Amino acid sequence: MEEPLIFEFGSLETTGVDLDEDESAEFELGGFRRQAAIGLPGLAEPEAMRHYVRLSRNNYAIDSGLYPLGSCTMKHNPRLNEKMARLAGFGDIHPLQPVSSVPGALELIDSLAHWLMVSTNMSAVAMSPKAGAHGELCGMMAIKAAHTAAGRDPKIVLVPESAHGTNPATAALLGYKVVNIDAKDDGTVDLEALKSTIAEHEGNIAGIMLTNPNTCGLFEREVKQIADLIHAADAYFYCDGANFNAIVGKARPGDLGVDAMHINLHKTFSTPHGGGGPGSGPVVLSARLAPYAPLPFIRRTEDGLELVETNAATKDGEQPFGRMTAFHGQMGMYVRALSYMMSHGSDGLRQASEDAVLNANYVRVGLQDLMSLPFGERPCMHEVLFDDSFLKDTGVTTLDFAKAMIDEGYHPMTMYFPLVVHGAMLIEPTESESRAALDLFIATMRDLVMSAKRGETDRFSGAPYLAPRRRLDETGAARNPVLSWSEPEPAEVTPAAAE
Amino acid sequence: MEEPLIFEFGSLETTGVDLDEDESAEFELGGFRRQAAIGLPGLAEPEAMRHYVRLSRNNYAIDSGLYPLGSCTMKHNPRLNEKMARLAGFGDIHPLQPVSSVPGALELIDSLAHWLMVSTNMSAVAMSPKAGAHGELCGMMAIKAAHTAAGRDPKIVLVPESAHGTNPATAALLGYKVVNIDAKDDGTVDLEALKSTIAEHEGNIAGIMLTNPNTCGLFEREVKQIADLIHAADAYFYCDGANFNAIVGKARPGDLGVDAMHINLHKTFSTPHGGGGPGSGPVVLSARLAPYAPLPFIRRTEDGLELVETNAATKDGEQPFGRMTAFHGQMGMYVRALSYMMSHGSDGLRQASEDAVLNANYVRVGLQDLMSLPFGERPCMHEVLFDDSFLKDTGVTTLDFAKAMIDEGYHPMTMYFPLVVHGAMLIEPTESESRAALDLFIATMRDLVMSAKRGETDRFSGAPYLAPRRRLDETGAARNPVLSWSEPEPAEVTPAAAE
Amino acid sequence: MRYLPLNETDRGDMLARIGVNSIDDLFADIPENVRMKELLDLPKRASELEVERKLSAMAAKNTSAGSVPFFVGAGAYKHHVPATVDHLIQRSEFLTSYTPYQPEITQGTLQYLFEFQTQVARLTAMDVANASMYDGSTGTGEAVLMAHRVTKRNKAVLSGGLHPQYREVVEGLSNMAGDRVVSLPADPTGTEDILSQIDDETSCVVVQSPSFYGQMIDLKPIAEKAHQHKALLIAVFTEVVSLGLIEPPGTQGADIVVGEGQSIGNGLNFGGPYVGLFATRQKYVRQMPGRLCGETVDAEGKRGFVLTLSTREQHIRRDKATSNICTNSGLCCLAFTIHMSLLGQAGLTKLARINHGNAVKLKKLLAGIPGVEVLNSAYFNEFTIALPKVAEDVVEQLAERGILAGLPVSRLEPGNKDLANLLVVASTEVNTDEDRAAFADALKEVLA
Amino acid sequence: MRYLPLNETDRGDMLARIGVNSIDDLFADIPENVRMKELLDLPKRASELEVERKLSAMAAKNTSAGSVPFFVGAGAYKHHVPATVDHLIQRSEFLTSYTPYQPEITQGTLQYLFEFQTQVARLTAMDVANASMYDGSTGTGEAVLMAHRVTKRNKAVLSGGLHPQYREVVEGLSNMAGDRVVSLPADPTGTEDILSQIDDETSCVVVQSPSFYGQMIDLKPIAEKAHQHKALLIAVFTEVVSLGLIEPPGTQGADIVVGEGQSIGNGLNFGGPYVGLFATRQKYVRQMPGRLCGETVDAEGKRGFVLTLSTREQHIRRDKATSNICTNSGLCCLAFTIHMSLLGQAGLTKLARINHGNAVKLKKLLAGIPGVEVLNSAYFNEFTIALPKVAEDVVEQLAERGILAGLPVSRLEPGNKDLANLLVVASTEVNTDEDRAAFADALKEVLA
Repeated sequence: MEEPLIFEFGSLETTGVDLDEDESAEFELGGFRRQAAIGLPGLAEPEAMRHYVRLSRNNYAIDSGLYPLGSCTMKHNPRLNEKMARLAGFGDIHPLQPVSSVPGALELIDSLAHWLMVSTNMSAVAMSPKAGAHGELCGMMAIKAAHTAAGRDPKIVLVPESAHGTNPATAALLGYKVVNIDAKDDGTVDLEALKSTIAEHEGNIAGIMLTNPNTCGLFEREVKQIADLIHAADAYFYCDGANFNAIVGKARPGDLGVDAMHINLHKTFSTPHGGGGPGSGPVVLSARLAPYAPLPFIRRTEDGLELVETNAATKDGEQPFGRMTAFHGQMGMYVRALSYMMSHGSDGLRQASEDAVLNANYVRVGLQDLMSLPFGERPCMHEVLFDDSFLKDTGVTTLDFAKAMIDEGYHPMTMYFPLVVHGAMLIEPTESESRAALDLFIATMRDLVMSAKRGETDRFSGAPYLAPRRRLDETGAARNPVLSWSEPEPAEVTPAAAE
Repeated sequence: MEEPLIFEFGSLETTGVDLDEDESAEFELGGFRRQAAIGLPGLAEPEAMRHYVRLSRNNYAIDSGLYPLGSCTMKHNPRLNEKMARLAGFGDIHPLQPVSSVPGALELIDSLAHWLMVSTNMSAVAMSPKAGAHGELCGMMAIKAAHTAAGRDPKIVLVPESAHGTNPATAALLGYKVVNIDAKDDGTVDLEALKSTIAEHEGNIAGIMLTNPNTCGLFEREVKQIADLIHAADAYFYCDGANFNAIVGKARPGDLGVDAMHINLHKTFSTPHGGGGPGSGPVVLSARLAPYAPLPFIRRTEDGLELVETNAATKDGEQPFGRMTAFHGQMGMYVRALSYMMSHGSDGLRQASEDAVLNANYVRVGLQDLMSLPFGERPCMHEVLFDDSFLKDTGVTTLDFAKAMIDEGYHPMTMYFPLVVHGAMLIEPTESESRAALDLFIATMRDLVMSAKRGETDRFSGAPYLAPRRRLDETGAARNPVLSWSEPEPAEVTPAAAE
Repeated sequence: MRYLPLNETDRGDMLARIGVNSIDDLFADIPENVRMKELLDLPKRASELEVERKLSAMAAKNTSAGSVPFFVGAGAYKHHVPATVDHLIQRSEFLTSYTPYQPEITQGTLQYLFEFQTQVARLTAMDVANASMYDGSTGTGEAVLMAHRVTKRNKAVLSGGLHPQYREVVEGLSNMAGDRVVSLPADPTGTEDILSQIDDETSCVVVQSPSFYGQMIDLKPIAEKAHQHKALLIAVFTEVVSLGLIEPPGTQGADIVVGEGQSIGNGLNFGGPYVGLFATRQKYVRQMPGRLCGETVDAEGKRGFVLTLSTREQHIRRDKATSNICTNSGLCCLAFTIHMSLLGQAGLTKLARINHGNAVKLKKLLAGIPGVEVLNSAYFNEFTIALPKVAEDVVEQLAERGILAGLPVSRLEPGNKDLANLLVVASTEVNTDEDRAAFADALKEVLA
Repeated sequence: MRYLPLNETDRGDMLARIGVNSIDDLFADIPENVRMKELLDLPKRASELEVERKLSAMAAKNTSAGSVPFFVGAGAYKHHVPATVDHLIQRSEFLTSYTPYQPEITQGTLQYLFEFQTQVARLTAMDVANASMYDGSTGTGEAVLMAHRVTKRNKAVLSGGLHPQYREVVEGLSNMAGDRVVSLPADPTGTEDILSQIDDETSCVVVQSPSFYGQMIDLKPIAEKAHQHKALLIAVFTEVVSLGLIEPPGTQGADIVVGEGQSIGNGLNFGGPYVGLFATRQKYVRQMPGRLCGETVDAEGKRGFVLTLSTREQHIRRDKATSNICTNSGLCCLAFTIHMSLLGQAGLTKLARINHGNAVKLKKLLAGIPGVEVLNSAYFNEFTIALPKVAEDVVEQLAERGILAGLPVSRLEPGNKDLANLLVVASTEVNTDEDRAAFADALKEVLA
């Protein structure tokens, strides 16, 4: 059965919410009362329940299967965290109710900040960014503020080609020019190229934005040298923390020369992705950048925790560059992340990173003889990158291959990213998968590869066959965008039918 | 992907529950410590989550589609009720903690009892029965106790053939002989036949068990006369309340001469069926039976509510026949039912019954020209009964027809019940369905009937084709029952393979 | 009304389509003199906000177990249930599904029932388990009726260590059905002479271990004596967690094992809904009450599950059925199965050890209070203490101090002076050292 | 550890299969001198019971909005959300799914996003809406950047009625990006002269209505003046429920409408996660930030939905993208969409009337207290009162009396004497007559 849109079966008269209205109430709207109807249908509660339950059944989810999206970190979302976030003392408090009435909220934020700072060995953390990209923006704003405070105005940010799109987008948003830095054949930054780029733009480099482990699933071995070169150029090292989950408890960004790094709580610390958010992207900062952390922040004093919300409340050495968002950031996500971190503890967090890396390498060795590793058979971190050379002459593209996975019951891996290899396929199993689940996944992937090599192109080019939808016309969607529902035109009546 | 059993992929070493153990604890088990392993595998939390989510997706549910099971009343289950039942003050209180610490619990039970008594116009209610059949047992035990108290020992209970199987089973459990009473051609009790049966067994009749509205979906028009005849024979009128949902706010059993009636809170008052329970079956009692209500009960006094748990605490006129269960009955279901009743209110409850009857009749008129009504085109109550004469000579059975509904996205109706018509199909849409949903259902049913009449037998005999499973071998299952999992025998090794 | 999709236009159109003038025409079979013209004398519809307010206010009057040091057991136990369990049982497909009579579209329910049956059989060390009873007490009643069917006798002997309310359930049913029951006097210490009660008319002996009072009972000699007389041993438990640590009834010779499963996966809920566990030997399977799920294959040869042996059941067999049970505890089974799958034997064993260890600690603490005597030598997670005062009064005074300290035996066994000072005290994994200390301190104070 | 399925045997076998000796061999790329040999200086793993205890204790230190008479608004509002909403957003298939980049297996997410976009467009009376921003404040920042792109100018004029923290977000971004911002002084009564600030360099005027102070603002003349100068009007709201009752920005001439959607479907959560609503005219759609879901067909011609116009987005366009936004507020959109689907226009209109009616009642009550002056003539569900004392002190004293009474303007605008005595007070459907009376009585007491 196809599920219609609410506009196609809801009724303008119906409501699924009973409300007690005092009909004698008066109006003081000053002539601004809405005149026209809104055009929003209502559903009775049973209708709404069925509609959204049915819709949900067209979705793939971690809870229903392995979700090997590289760089996205689709791991188990413990329901304890959901329960904790719904405690009235967290879920039902207002961001602007008297600070004296929310000491537990400050304590929670401060506790999470402590866990984040200790696990990264950094000096401060800006909690408020609402997602990873927002964290990048925050970190780069702190860097810009530091330069400004030093009377400098450099114009260039270095970004490797393998970076997430958010990196150049963020730099551009702040008016920076993005200059590419090259990679070596092994997929990591070319130190010599970096040196010459820095030399070329001497005095004009604001910083570097580097993902580590990088998006090829490799740890940048020369990260410390990179940091030293950047620092020597009076620039800052922004680390994209999207892949921090590979190294928690194994290495601390603060020991690697990082000046700012956002942490995707919805990746590393498992707050649910929710079909595209909400996320949360606190930014840890080095001692050099700490003074510029944005409002609001919590100050630890001898008398306890103080919430600093305005410039008027800052003290010496606190020079917030501004504010990223109204209120205090993603409290609901903080609770979930802290619950996750407390549950794991220092030993569990380290074990989780180890298991994530172990699982990725297990997938790598299970597939490397049939698929192609662009950078050779070296160990990877939490994700393994293949390119499409193994599909050469098969007539099957990366996209086809990915869509065929759907028919086998799997969500595809990340495709065509990073851009540095041809037809990239980036697989991140995460630590949440059992060995049996990985064995089944590897066997299925091997079967698909063999099938492609045998020339069974139909299995791929038409895939998926078994999903709620076959392949969708994305070009048509973009050419003539239909972005909201409108009443269909009455069907044309042919003269014969009208008679 | 097929989902294995936990025994096939879980591990004896794994646990998905972390526990803090004080290893220094001592043992005082007196030599009763378990020696052998239990043989229960554990799952890590992500494994358990995925396993049970996947299993759930093989189920049909009200939340995913129309569920027209006659006599079962599959209606919308409001989630408000789930939320209320989980309030710590209801969900996390112990049945034997001091009564002084649970005044709200007594208040809740008493409030629900009040709603039940007022809506039935009965004198008392035994709250503790755990489900409908348990309520029947309770009601019949009260009747037996009343007879015993009167020094009588009648041996016969009258039951119409259209009754639920629980009725004769309950009577038999208490040592009664079940005597059938005949129905008229219109599907209701034959008053003349009843008179002669009573006369035949004069002085030996304990009571009658009658469902009203009956299982043919018809209201017993002569219910009052039946009650009078039964009472005149020194017997009691037990009403099976499974279909009370048709008449809430429209008629009160107390006005119809009923002496005892269980109320399925999981039918009429919408506590979730949960794949087969838990239910709850409070029994309302007439003034004549009220003294025999079992322990425990709540007594209203001037000082408030008193919980009576033992015979020692009874007062004059209270002669409980015993106890149906440990503790106080299905508190969790009481909360849900009361939440449902308060939400509807007196007006909403009446409207719900009206809508249930309206929806059933709408289905009736939508199908009666193509399907066959055994008792003519008279209005039905909340459910409409068809027989299989419309399938005559099509080669399609009631079972085939029902299974073909599955392929159309519907749960089948109740089949082969009641026993009084051939190839019965009992359809109960409930008030939760919108008109659009009924129209679609009717259109689908009409299409199926036409298909059967056109002789498209494959569509039926092989159905379902699109369900998680094709038809299952029930005969084989019963002949050689496999009721628990055991380690498969090691596959036999052929000599060739062994080499 | 938010739950009713029909609006007035729909209703009017539908009545017209049906061909009647008003809704009351559809209710014409209800005699006019009893057909209600007015609304019931009850409040009118209420918003969700309003209902939530009223019920929350009622709930707030109760002291929840999690909010205080809590030591009440006696048939229901405060355990910690993982959040995953409640999340999963609320899946629409589980919560709002019916009894799995259409197996093709209810394999979800059927497969977990098969897992449940296997778990229960292994825990009890029996051959087969059914798909649940309402709870432990009604399950015990059904077990006695089953024993009567198997032995074709009708005399049951009940141990004095059986939960008094379980005893009342069995007695009530037996009285009504004309069967005989011999109930032994209360036996806090497990020293009754039950063997002498077993004779050739006995259909079954019903023994609880750990007993209502917490005492571990040796079932083997009782099984032996029962079997000599061709009677059955029905072994009862109220705390299923105990099976993680103690010798299961199955290896001690029990013929039917029945008990309460609430501790695993299910909350206290003031006594219900709970889940009755019921297991027996293979040879008695056709005399079992309740639903059974069995393995089979579908038309394509794929493994699947169905309800089976339903010729025992009321909807087929009517007055010849083994029981009148229909709806059972489906969703509570699911909660049990999920929680048990999470625990596994590794987790269950550890949980049981913690429960026992906490009880031992508590016992030592309480035994050190002047005037307090612990009656049990071998126990699992609860035991009985004799106080120098009436237990019911002590419990009230402790409740005033914010401690829910256990069950005074007299609440269930009133009028017996020997029992008036006895308190049954339970301890589970939720109790902390602070909880125990608070209990002991307060008890000292009250007894001083 | 309960979340990790691998056991030690698995780990050993897998390392062997990989061909390394130890797990650290896989981390060999991390330079030895920074590779951690020891555990982080943080507590070790904790059981679910333990985590629950600790976090519950923290939560219990906060005063929840639902536990007291509650009148705080100013950008976040305490509304009643039906239980169905929270149930549905917790469906595994919604909660644990990724951004719908693979449309064949994420039609669930995509269809609700399409419903959401349509709802937002209709509420605001605009042509198109995106699939959400983080919240109203960051959405406002994005709206200003978008206006700069559309007009190819870089000067924004901000009304003094804009939420001060929204203003700070815009200012911060503009400062950093080298754009210009003219922020007008605080304007509690809606009487500022914003028209004179609009010139040919202006890219946009940003006006909030109802304003931060609760005042309804007439957008039409502002739109007119802006359009004369080829500038855009960005209309902001923080209380989406107001759109059920007041004239939408779209019919008043707004070019971009941006606001906070928290009130519908989402809890207070101490400020996040929330959901930013963002709508504009068709002609500007390719300059919009954020995700867009569009209708299309699949290979069999069936209707389906996809993310579209992604050439605006960072993952395709990189440094040329319209925004760096990636993850947005998916699940909060879902909560919004479900709650709004339940309400429908009939329910939303009624909800809005109740909110307004409650505010009117509260205003009358407070206006009757000596020394209290209400500053707003036309308002929706909040307004500003001038007190005879410093508002921050009064709020603290009311909090001690168990009433959370509103926001002292000085908390967000410190150091401005004119604002020190102002209190922004909100009233929604959750407030009862008793709540209002308690507030008024306590305020009288404090002011006496």
